[in-house]
Order: sequence, then C-alpha cells, then structure tokens
Amino acid sequence: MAASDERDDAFHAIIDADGRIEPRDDMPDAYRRSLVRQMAQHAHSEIIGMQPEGNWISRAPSLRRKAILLAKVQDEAGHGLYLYAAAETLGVSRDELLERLHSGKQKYSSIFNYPTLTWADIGAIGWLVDGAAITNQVPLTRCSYGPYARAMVRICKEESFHQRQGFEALLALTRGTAAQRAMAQDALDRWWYPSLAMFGPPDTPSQERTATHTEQSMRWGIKRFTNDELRQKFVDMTAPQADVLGLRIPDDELRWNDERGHYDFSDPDFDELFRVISGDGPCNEQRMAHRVSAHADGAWVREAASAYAAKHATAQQEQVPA
Amino acid sequence: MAASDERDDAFHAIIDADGRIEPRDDMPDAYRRSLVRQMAQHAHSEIIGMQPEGNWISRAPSLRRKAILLAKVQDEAGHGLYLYAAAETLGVSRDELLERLHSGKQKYSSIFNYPTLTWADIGAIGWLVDGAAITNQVPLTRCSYGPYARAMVRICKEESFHQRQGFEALLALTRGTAAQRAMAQDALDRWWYPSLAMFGPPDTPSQERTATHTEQSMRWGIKRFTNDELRQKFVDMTAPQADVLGLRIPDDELRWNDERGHYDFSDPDFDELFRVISGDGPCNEQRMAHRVSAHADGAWVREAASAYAAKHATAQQEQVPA
Amino acid sequence: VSGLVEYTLRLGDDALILSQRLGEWITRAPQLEEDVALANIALDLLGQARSLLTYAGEAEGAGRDEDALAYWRDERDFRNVLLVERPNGDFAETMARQLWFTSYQYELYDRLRASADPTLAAVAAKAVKEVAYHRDHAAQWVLRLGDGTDESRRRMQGGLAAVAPYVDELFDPDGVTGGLGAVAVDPAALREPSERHVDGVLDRAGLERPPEPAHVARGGRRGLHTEVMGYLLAEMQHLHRSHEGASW
Amino acid sequence: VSGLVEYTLRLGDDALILSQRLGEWITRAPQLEEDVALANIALDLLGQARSLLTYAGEAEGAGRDEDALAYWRDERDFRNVLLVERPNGDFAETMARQLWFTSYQYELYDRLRASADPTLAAVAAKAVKEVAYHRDHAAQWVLRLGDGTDESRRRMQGGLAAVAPYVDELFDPDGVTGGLGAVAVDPAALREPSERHVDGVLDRAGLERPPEPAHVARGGRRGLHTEVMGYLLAEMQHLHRSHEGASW
Repeated sequence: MAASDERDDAFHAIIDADGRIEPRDDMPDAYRRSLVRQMAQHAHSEIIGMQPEGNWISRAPSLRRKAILLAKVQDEAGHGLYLYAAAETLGVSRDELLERLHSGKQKYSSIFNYPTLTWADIGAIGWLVDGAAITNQVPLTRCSYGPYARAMVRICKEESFHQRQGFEALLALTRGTAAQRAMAQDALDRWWYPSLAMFGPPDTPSQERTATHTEQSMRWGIKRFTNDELRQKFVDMTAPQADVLGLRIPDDELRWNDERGHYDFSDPDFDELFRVISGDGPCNEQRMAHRVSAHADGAWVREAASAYAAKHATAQQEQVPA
Repeated sequence: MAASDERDDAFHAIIDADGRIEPRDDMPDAYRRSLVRQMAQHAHSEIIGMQPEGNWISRAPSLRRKAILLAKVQDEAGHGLYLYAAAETLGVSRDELLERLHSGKQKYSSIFNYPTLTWADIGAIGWLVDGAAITNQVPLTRCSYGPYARAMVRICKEESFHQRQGFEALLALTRGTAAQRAMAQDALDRWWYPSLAMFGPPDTPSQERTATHTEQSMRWGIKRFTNDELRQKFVDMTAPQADVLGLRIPDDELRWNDERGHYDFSDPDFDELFRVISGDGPCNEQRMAHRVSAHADGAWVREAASAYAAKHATAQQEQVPA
Repeated sequence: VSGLVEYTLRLGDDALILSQRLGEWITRAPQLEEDVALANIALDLLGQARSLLTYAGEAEGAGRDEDALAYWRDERDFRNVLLVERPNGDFAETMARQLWFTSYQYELYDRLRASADPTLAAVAAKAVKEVAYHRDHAAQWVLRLGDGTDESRRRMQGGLAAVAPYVDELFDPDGVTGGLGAVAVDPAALREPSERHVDGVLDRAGLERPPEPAHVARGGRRGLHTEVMGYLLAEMQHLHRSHEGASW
Repeated sequence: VSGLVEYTLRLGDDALILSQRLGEWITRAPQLEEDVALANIALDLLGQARSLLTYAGEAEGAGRDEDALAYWRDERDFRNVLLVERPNGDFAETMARQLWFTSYQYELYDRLRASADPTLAAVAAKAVKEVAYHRDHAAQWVLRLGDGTDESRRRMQGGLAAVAPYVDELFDPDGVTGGLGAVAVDPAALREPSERHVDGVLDRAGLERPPEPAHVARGGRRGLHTEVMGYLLAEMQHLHRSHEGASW
C-alpha cells in the first residue's frame, strides 16, 4: 500500500511537472489501460484506414496520383507499426492487440466504415479525415507518455503532408472539368459530417461518463482539449480551405461569427455516430471481414517465418559449443 | 461366335444400306468405342469452348452484343448436354465422360487452347471456328448412329446461326473505326491457321494410323469426307467471305485456282497442332484448371441435389403403402 | 430528371446489374444444366434491362439509348438496389439472392402490368412470365440445398444471412414511387407477399430466417453503392468507353 | 516504332504491370511489415515505369506522355512479359514470381548502367539499387518459406511450379534487342547469372527446381498476352479513360 502510494506520487509528480512518463516508470494501472486502449484504437484505425484508400490504388487516374496514393497507404501501415510498437512498451503484444481488433473487443475510427465511391473520395479523405486526425493528434505530440508522444511527432509530420496532398488532389478536380468538380462536391457532401463526428460526442455534462473519461484523460496529460474544442479548431481551419477549393460545405448554418472569433456550424448526427460505432455502418462488416481474412490467409506465412527463425536460432546456438 | 457374327452381319447390312444404327441395335465394340470417343470429344469441345467466349460476356461492347454472346454460350452448354445424352445411349454416363475429360484421358478441340485477346476474337470464333465446325459437322447429320445424327441436325442449325452472327459482328468492325478494323484483321491473323488445323492432320498415306482410322470411320458411315476434303470446303466457303469483310487472309499462297475449281492455300503448321494437342498450347492448362475447379466447386451442390432427390423418392415410396 | 425516368432506370438497372452478376457464373456453374439455366435468367434480365433503359432514354428525351445509359453513366448515377450488385459468393449465396430478388420482382411486375403507363405495363406483362420461372428456379434450389446434405444446409443458411442486410432496401418507398401514382408500384406493398413467398420456401426447406442483421444496407436508389460496384462497372464499361462513338 | 521506343516500352511495361499486381497485395499482406515492403517495391517499380514511359514517349516524338502510354494503349500494344501479369496467387507464388523477376531485372539493370543511351543508363543506375533490395526481399522469403513449415515448403514448391512456364520468355532475344547494339542488353546473356542466383537461393532453401513445364508461355513482347491482362487493364484504365482530356 505504502509502496503503491509512493509509486503513484512519483507518477503524479512527473505529470504535474508536464514531464514524460517512460516505459520503465511506475504508472497507475488505469493510466496504462487507458493508454493501451487509446494507442491500440489509433493503430487499428491506421490499418483499417488503409482499406478505403487502398480501394483506389489499382484505379488511380494518373501514374503520379497512383504513386502518391501508394506512398500514403504505405505510410499508414508504417504508422500502424510505430503505434503497435509504442503500445508494446506498455507490455501488450501486437498479436494480442490484433486479436482484440479481430474479435471486436477494440474499435477503430468509425470514419473508415464509410465507402470510397469515387476518386474524389481519396482527395476528401486526405483533406478532411487526415485534417481531423491532425487536429486530434497534434496535441498528442505533447502527451504525457513518452513513446506515444514521440510516435505522434513523426506521424503528425506525415499526416500533414497527406493532408496537403489531399487538398491538392481536390484542387485539381475543382479546377478541372464539370464532371470532376461535381465529383469533388459530392465527396465533400458525403465526408463532411462523418469527419466532424471523428471528434467524438459533444461535451455535454449530461453524458457524464464521457465527460469523466475526458476529464481523467486531461488530468493525465493524455488529452489536452475537449471534443468540442477540437471540432471547432477543425472547422475553423477547414472552412476557409473549402472557399479556396470553391466547394460548398453542406451546412446552411456554417458562417463566420465575429463575436466568437470562430465559425458557427451544425453538429453531426451523433445518433448516427453511435450507430456506426456499434456496428451499424455501411462498411463495418466488410472492413472487419477483409482484415480478418487477410490475417487468416497469412497465418501460414507467419508460422513459416517463426519456424525458420527458431530453426536458425537453434542452429546458431548449436554451432557455438562445437 | 456364330451369334457374334450374325450380330455383325445385321449391323453391316444396315451400314451398307446407309440406314441408321439405333441404341438397341447390335454393333461391334470397336464401332461403339469409336463413337463414344468422338461424341465425347465433341461434347467436351462444346463445354471447353464456352470459356474463350465466356471471357467476353462481362465486357461485351453493347447490350445487344452481350445478349447475342450470352445466348451463344448458352447454346454451347446445350449442345454439350445433347451430346452427352447421345453418348449415354451407348452406355457411358456423363459423369464417366467428364471424369475422362478432367483426367486428361479424353481431349477436346485444340482450337480452344488459344486465348481471346480482343472483342474481335469473338467475331472471329463465330465466323471461322463455328464455320469450320459446321463444315465438319454437316456430314455428321447423316452419320450412321441415329442419336448422334439427330443431335447434329439440331446443333448444326444453331451453329450456322452462330456463324452468321460472328460474320456480322466482324462486319460491324470492318465497317467501323480504324481501330475496329485493325482489331478485326488482327483477330483473323491469329485465328486463321488454328481454324484450318481444326480439320486434323493431312491425308498423307505416310501417317498410316490416322489414315486407317479415317478409313475405318468412313466404312462405318461415321465420317463422310477426309480431313483435306473438309479443309478445302472450308477455305472455299470462307475466302469469299473475307473479301466481303474486306479482310486479308494471312496466306500469300491463297488464290482461286480455276483449273481445280478450288482455292489454293497453305497448310497450317501441323507440328504446332500436335504440340497443342499434346498439352503445349497457350491455354491448355488454364482451360483444364478452370473446368476442373468449376466441377470441384460444384460437387457439394450436386451432392445436395442427389441427397434431396433420394430423400424425396423415399418419402414418396413410403407414402404409397401408408 | 422526371419521376418516370428515375423509376424506369431503377427497374432497368436492377435487371442489368443482376444480369451482369449472373453472367459471371457461366462456365463456373455446378452442373451444365445450371450453366444453361443461369445464362437463360441472365438473358431474360438483360432483355428486360434493354427495354427499360431504352424507354428511360426516350422518356428523358436527351437522345440517350440503352447503350448510352448502360455504358456512359458513372457509378453515382446507377439506381439499382445494393442486393443485385453483391458478389456472387457460392451457389447458395447466389440462390439466396435469387430467392429474395425474384420474389420481389415477381410481385412487382405482377402489379406493374396494371400500370397507368402502357410501356411499363407491357414490359411487365412479358417479364412477369419470365420471372415466374426464375422464382421457381430459385425456390427449387433453396429446397434442394436446405433439405440436401449437412454441408448444403449450412451453406444455404450462410447465404441467407449474407444477403439479409440487403433485403429491406427492396421495399423502401420514397418520393419517386410516391409521386408517380398509378404509374408505379408502391415497393412497401410488395414486402408482405414477397416475405410470405420466401417464408414458405424456407419453411418447406427446413431453413430458418436469419437473425436481424446489425446493419441494413441501403442507398442504391440514390446512387450510393458498395465498393464492389466500381469494379463491376470498370469491367462492364471499359471496352465500350475505349471506343467512343463506335458502333458494334 | 523505333527499336529504342520498343525496348524502352518493354522495360517500362514490365515495371508498370508488376507494380499494379503488387499493389493488389496492399491491405492483404500476411503481416503489416509486408504491406510496407510490398508497397515499397510497387512504388519503386512505378517510379521506374514512369521514367521509362516518359522517355519512350519522348523518343517516339508523338507527344505521348507517361499517362498516355499507360492509360490509352490497348492490350495488344503492351510489351511486358507474361510473368508480370500473372495473378498474384498466394504469397508463395508471388515470391516465386519476385525471385525470378528480380533476379532477371537485377542482372539487366546492372548491365544497362553501361548502355550507350545515357537516359537508359541513368534510369538503370538508380533502379539497380532498388532492385538489389527487391531481390534480397524475395530471396529472404523464399528461404523462410522453403525452410519453414511443411505447408510453406509445399506452397513454395507449388509457387515455383506455377511461374515456371513464364520464366523462359525473360531471356528471349529478338530483332529489337539485337538491333540496338550497345544501347540494349542481350536478354540471353542474363539467363546464366539469373539462374545461378535463383538456383543458389533454392539450394539454400532446400527447394527443388520444378520440372520442365509442358508449355513455355511467351508472346508478351509482341502484345500477345494472357486472358487475365484485359481485366487488369480494364481496372487500371477505366477511370482515366472515362474523363478524356482531364487533368488529375
């Protein structure tokens, strides 16, 4: 008991000084669990997020765009790798986390349960979804857990590159033919509210559990802003960009509010968000089935690699005494 | 011995009178075996021949052409059914014949071991391959074995319809754009010699086994013309059609010979024919793998249908005494 | 786009896309008789599609014929229900899709014979006879598979579950059908008789209606398709689009 | 078409089509590291393809850029070997294809660095480093699969047999390579070192060279492809062709 308290004291001292918790430091179980869940969900989102974009690699409309998209999806796999590795510093293996994803025990971002129906969706995902991700993630570069914060520095740099590429892909469309412009507007119409929903439920005190959760995360230095604060930041950043693109954000309420110094806007349909989280989205089943079958189809390859590594480790050991 | 001779006498009397042998008539074993082999190979050719054409159903360039192609491939499946049924009158089941096809014991026409690379190949197959098939098959409507002869009447009528449609599909191309005309000429260039090879090896006395085989088939009233006679008929029929299409048959020797009253032409590369028959063609492996896997994938369906039929036959029988 | 054009495109696209999927079975069917039967159904549907798309083009009055509508519309402009664009899956899944779609389409055409639009009525009068055969074909197979072997029963039950999320959309009414009065058939009115037919077949086959799916998929009528649709169209349209203006 | 254009198209098409096939693995790889590795190889190949197609278009002088050549040529005008258009098969078959193709391509680029054509020499000098990594990646996997489990050994042996009919074409000389003198590399000269490398890997992995195939497939260099090629191109080109003249 006393030892436990001391450990907690050391932890809180670091947190209070806005320092970094490192893997060998003591930390409360709830902090560890909360971080594992968040990092795993983030990692899962990277790898499930490869699917809607991967859907257009074979059909990209120019070789340059194909190369950009391939590189982007590759980066996402890389992000998944960093994040699983960062989570492993908390004592949970990638295999365990993947098992939790595949069994539905852990979630991934609901945005990836929407389909990519046209090429413009690739631009919209880069611009809006990566834009929302960055808004969420930049504060995480100052997260209290060192390995997570460092992973986020690298990830945010790449995401911000992706976001510019997405914007530029849409710009090529809006400056293109009438069919291309229509494709871009249609993509914005479909991705706008799901992107707003990426920030999670609103900060209403009525939803006490969520509020508590956010509050605790803020005390621990894992979260720095509330959902609604982040959503506002995103809208404030994105609305002027839509003007540059010449696209209309599908929200009649959207306008600059001089008094607040922010854009006013309509909230997404949070009921839909909860439905999609709980499995009722257009692609939940497809994304999971794709992921699980890729994993199952690859089992024999991973087993072979393990068997080979074991054989050759043994062979080397046997050589030493000989 | 005496009984066997008498049976043979009856058989030969019918053959000599150019009559029809029917399933219940006595017939020599060699006649039966020869017919089974020929009818089976013919049936196998119909169903393997569905593959190169089926390859373009999903991509047909107009809905009208798609409907024509679908109907044609359907007819081929139907021809396969008639022919297997006709072979069954000789005491061999469709399952046995399919097993012989799948194990490689029986062959199908080598022409289907060439790929369909463009839409024009669909026209070329209709015009040339069905044209060659008709040339081969029209005499079979007078074949000495009744069920085969009757199946051929129906099949020839449909094949001749297919041949006209193939010609007409090519005509649309040669009267179309430059790209369409080039596509048509390219298809003729690739399908001409394989079509000539469909009539089999030349009638040289040096190939004694074949000559004997042909001779025996002719004595039995199964074959009415030699390979070279049929090949000449085909060239005589096809060369003027190529002129109507405005396409060039890829043979510098091809020209009308007033003296012979026939076209002169160059023989196909019979070495290639034998190589392709023996397995060394562009698509042998692909065609067989496709066929075998479709059959294997459908095994559970056929088993279910048998089980259902057996259950319900039993149920009905049980109802009778009750 | 007028309600009539929109409605006719829906009917035509359902037939066209299902025909395309069934055509994929040719040379791959479990037995030769099924190569024939599935080709025949695909052909019937293609015929319906051609009549309906031709009529939609005429009603639109912008000079688009059946091929312009089939080959030059993009994914977002196709109006078929999601059910018909589903990949074939195994034979049981295809038969589950056929059971539902034919039950729906039979009831639809049966009523559409009385449409106030004489062209739609004529198309329906011809098509309803074809679909009666398609519906029977599906029912016969669902019976055989449901009451065949353990494996076929398991697969048939799996096929029913796989298509379950796509059934409800068949019966969605909206402003288009509502606004057409006696020209169109109210899809909601087709639910009860279609379900009765399906339930009757499942009952005779000893099969269970699958549990309610977690997600009900809809959107096809507004051009919101599933990710497989783009690949289907790429394959179907590529050659035609590669030769703009050519005749075939 | 000049020999240089033809030769450059061959090199570019090999890279483009293999890149397209490897891209199909993304999100389907056996582990995340392989999603990264295969995407990386696909990207390198795509980069090579872009340089080569751009140069082919310049050498041709008809105003065709990389996209015109990738998206507007029809199947009969593609010049890649059949090996690279083969469907991926399982991971073992993909690695068997990679082992042969990278062994060939490494030896090719290694010599092409000394090409009398400075552009080809420069592309090769950059690419040979990439391909050295691709070749090593393939070799490592063939070792692991050959010397891993019984199943992986069986599959690896099957993969080698599946690609065997497509190997010889890599080393076919013809008038085009023969006529280019010091600009091109004689494909026949690449056979011995490529086979030596492959044999070395198979030997270390305890794998056998598959028996001689019944059929040796060739024709890609003359635009005679296999039936899968049309589907690959339909998917790759559909969107681009649907918007003629558009910029992306």
